[in-house]
Amino acid sequence: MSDNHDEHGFAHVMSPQILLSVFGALIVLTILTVFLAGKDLVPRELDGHVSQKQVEIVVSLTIATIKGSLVVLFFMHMINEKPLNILLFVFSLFFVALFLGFALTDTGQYDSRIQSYELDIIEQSATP
Amino acid sequence: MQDSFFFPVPNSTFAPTVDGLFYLILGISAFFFIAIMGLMVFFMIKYRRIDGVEPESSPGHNTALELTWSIIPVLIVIGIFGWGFTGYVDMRSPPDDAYEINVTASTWAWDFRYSTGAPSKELHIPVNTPVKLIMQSQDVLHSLFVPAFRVKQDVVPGRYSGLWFQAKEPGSFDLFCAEYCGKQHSDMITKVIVHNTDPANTNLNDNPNFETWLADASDPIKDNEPLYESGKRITEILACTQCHTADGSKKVGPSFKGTFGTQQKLSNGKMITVDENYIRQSILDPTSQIRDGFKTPMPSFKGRIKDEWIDAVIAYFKHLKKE
Amino acid sequence: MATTAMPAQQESDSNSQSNYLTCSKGFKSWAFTLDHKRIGIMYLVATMSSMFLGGALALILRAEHWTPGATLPLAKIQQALASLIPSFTAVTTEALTDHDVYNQLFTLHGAIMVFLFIIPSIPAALGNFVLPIMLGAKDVAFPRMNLGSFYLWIIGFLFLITAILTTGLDTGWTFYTPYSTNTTQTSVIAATMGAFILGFSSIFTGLNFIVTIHTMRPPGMTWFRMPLFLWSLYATAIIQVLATPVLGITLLLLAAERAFGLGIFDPKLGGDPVLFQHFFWFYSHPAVYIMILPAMGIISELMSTFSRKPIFGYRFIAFSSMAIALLGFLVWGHHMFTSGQSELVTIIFSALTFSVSIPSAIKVFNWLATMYKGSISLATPMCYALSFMFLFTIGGLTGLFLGALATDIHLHDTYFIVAHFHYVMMGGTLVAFIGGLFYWWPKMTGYMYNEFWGQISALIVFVAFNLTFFPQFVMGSRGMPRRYYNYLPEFQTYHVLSTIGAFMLGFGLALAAGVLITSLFTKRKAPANPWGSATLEWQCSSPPPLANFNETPTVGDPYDMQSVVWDPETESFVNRKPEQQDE
Amino acid sequence: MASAVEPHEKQDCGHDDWHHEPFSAHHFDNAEQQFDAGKLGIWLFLITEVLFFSGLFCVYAVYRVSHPEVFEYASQYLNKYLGGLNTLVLIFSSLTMAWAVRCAQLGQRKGLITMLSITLFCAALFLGVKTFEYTEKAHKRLLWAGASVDAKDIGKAENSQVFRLGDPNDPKNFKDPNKFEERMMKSLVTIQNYGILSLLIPAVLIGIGYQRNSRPWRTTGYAGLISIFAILIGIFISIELHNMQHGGGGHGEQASAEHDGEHASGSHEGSDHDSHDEGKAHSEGEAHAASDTDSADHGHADENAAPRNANIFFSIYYFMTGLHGFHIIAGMVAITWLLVRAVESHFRPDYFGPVDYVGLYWHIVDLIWIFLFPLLYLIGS
Repeated sequence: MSDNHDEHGFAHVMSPQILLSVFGALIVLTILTVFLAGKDLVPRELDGHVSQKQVEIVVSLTIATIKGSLVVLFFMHMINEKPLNILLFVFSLFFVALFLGFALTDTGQYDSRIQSYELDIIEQSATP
Repeated sequence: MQDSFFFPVPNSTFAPTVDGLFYLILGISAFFFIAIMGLMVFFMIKYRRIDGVEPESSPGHNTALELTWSIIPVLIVIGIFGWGFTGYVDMRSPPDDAYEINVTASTWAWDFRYSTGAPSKELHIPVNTPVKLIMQSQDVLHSLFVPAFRVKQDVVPGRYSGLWFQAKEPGSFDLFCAEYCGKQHSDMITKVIVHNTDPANTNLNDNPNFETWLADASDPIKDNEPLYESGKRITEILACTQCHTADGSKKVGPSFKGTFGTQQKLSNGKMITVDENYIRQSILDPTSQIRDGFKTPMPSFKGRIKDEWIDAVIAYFKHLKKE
Repeated sequence: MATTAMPAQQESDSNSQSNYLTCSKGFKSWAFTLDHKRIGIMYLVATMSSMFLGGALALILRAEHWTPGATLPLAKIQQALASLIPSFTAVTTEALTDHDVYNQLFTLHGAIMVFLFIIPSIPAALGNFVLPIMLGAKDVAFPRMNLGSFYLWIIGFLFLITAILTTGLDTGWTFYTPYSTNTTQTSVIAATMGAFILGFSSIFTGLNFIVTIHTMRPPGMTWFRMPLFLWSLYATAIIQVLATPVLGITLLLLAAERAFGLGIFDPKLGGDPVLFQHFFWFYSHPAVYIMILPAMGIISELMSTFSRKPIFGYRFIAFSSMAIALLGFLVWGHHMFTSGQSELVTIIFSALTFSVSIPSAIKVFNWLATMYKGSISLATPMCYALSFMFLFTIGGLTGLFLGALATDIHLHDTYFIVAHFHYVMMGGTLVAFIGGLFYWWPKMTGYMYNEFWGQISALIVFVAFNLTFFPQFVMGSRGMPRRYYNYLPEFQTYHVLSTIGAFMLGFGLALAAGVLITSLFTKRKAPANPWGSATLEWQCSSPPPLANFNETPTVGDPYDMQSVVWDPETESFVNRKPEQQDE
Repeated sequence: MASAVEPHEKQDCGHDDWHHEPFSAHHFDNAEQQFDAGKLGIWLFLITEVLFFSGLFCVYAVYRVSHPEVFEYASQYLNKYLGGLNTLVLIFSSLTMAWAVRCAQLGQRKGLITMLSITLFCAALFLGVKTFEYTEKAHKRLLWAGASVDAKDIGKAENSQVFRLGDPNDPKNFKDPNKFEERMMKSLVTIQNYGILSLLIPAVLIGIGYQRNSRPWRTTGYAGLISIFAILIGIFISIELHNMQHGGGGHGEQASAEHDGEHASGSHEGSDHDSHDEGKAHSEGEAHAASDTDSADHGHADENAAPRNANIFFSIYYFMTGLHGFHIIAGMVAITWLLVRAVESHFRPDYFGPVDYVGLYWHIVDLIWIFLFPLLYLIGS
């Protein structure tokens, strides 16, 4: 990282070692997540409490988040970025969370009404 | 019960809450509005620009004052929210013993169906009884709105929407579609008829009691009368009379009178004879044979009307021809 | 800094006649200009034309409501108009009924006013012209993107016009599914693509403003020396950048839904129409603040300048702009209280909705306090600003009725809503826009308009506006639903009053436009600083030179009215004791 | 959709596309101010991209929560190995893009050109694999909800009427389930043939470049050559991978379904094995009308039948990956533009903004794929 600053002060050069190790980590994580997909990951003591699907979602998305963070931090140079740009990016994720959060809360609440309607439709069509 | 400047006749248990909250907010708003505008006009006059006179200096900010006029509105709106919240929770919590009516909205008509199987184009409900509507839409979004009851709920395709209310007085009130649903959105209006529950009042012409009406609507074909009388009753129950007259005059649709057996031109130019088959098809699939000069399509009654009812209606047509 | 020479410098500038309007000539010099001032003027012409188009549609709508049933032969008028454009008559094969034409009229009135006029009007037209000069910069950060966003506006405009001229649009400006995707026969795809492109135009304007304010401030222009108009434009730009992409994806999904049957919003294919409303309002509620925040910024400038007083509570106003921008994202569900949204979310959104009222109230109180002990001039811009105070206060207070759940259930989708948002959007944004236009007109064109007729236009607009929309509150709460072609006879009195008001309003706005346009022909020269404002744009000549400032401007307190005094010799305000300000 | 490219392009070239001296535009005080402004601008643009895609992630989340059975059922039709391959390709392109930025910062012209070319190659390779995936799904009738496909029929080839690109066979062959592999390959060969033909376009560009002695034309031509070549390689690799998994064809994707007991022989294999009753086959119109009424009761009865509204998954799949693919294409245009400028030696250690900005854009496209991959391919497989 000796060449971190050139004479103009606004270029942050990433060293090849960092780029290659981030790349390596990304490859390993990708292979890991493909390998883990479909495997029964539920620990024995939690058997019956959580479903395999739930564990799978958590594991896959955790790996994806780690991979995403690596890309953002190193490939996108966020580690050397101005605080304002970092703030803006994080801030936008907050709005995404807001959007998803409210939409999910709402659809989760009224989903039972849709399900019951669909069941009725199915019954009606089953008994013509 | 009287209507007021801002409201139509209040006729549900919700109306006092809604109107009360409305007038409370109106009072608060009026107070602030008059205060702000009064000060504004006062400043406009008192501090009007006079040439050569520079303004007096006054502080550029006053944190205590600014905090005060931030916090007082906060407290007020918390109060308003609280009242609105409790009123809303009432509106969305129907009692378990509510009388249930199924509602189907389609472009551009309301269909009400009772547990006895009685269909209706107008909403008939008993007075002083909690009524719960279970609503579904056949096509697009609609919204059932009864101003006198202060209630409104969108009817969303693909699910059930619920709405309940309890009317206080018998009478007839407007029911609107409040969610834009296409061409004739503004014609998707009908009536709520609030019936009394007094068993003594069975006079059909003068708002009969609810049981009488329901019995009538469930089985309009009476054995002891000519079939055309039943047919006439059916046209009233199904609100055909909103668009069709029985005296030969033209409304949205052609009149019942003076058509049966005649030759008529269709909008596609063909000539047909108005016979049993044509009437039947016009009821079940109205858009297939629209008569020339009538643009507005009639909603289909397929699946909503029994065969013997159609027979009765045809008998009514024939009867009108004889008259 | 060479401020001693400033007044003299300006004098010589305005004499030498080299300003941004005269420095180059010809169509190309405008079509390919990168100058933010010229782009602002082009936006101004474009958005004002859209406003008069939308306004004309509104007048037809109001005239139709003169009687309960059919008043005007709308379908015949439509056919007559369509036959004027021969190439398009072939497309409109099916004869439309009066109902159809009415539905198209209110849809197009809404779509044109929202997407083509209100959203770009203040930021893209006035903001583009004023922002860099107020900031003391030579231009916005990305001038090419600025021009690009103008041309995106034009393309979006053409899409919408294509939709109008082919089969029209009758979904309401909200494009609610499943009507827009499955039922209507009109050109939804062209219209949504138009709105999509206009959205990108808006994003780029916002992006440009944020970058400009962050990186182009000259030395001395600290955040808290920025005029409040810039704060409000900054807050607006944040909303534009954060909310508009969601509109973009919503419209893309809608278009795909209609074109291919994606099924996301279609209950027949397993979709959910209420989800569409969430998507739509996630943008369209913050968009309300895209419309009103810049207007509030203009009012802050006008109140201070025409009271010759520093704005009261500068920081409270600046922070309240930011607060409104952020809180605006938390309240979209209040458009959906009766829509089939769940009770829990409805209650949360109602509570959050009230939070937005606080910063708005703070602003009104601060503006009032600014007038206190001022020296209030009733010049035309101030007349509009005072009408804004009146109309916006009504608009804001009636919002309380709609935020409260129990009353909203009754008032939702009635004329009460129509009146409420017209009080905010038109009484607020449009009136402030006209006020701002009268305020910056001398700077833009270099000419003064007729003050008397300007004031008369403000008076007519004010009276006519209340006559138009106040009756709508009453008929709304009495149960008149919106978007109704026919109505029950009991509402006729209110409709007639409203229609009379609307035509007066049309006349008032035409008068205001006439006053401004006449000034271009009477050619009464405007001084550099006719109003005595202390913000930077008044330090350059009227109209400004191409590079905005021939000398680096003095950056001081934007609301220090004592720093400028009336100079009878030049008939302009000039900086007082300039040598002492050079700290 | 065309408008999406344009704004993006404006973002990238709006302020830097100077044909003369690539230093500060007149209204900036210095190069650093210009760089900072561009950097803030591109970050804001990335934010709009994030929010743009957030709408799709929201759609995904909503339907995932309300219809988990649809996602568990339908995601088995996606080939996670092809998806994984594409993920690796994009990650590698991200590495080369980051390296390209490094080269630009250090003023290494040759390194920059090499890295940009590799990035372009990877981008096109990604599109090639996607081409194969789309073709395969279209042949299996794995289409979006409104595509007139009965939910019961997804994954079954016998009714396939789509993607008959260049297939000379008699239409009645479509009724023969055993011809599925063959027909899909024919479509792909057709695409490949057209791909090879389309090499003429860059060849013409290169020709013009040499004739006029214009490096920008030549560079653009070579970039096109790389892209088309990479797309063809992508399709080729996918076919090989597909054949490897299927042991020479004729069998369903056992690899993707083998660890799931319930779906051990998923109904998509039915296309190959099941003696499917021809009488059950729905005509297009009937199928569409029936899809919302009578499919779910079969769902309860038959383990292998699709759950109600299973096509919603493919609606989401096509829209998400399609829009992402569109961003890839936009990125390829931007990289080509960078290549032209890099060949012209526009970039120096004190002027490398455009490379940095396009790089950031490219990484966000990668980032979005990093999330799309597990969401669509892995969860519930």
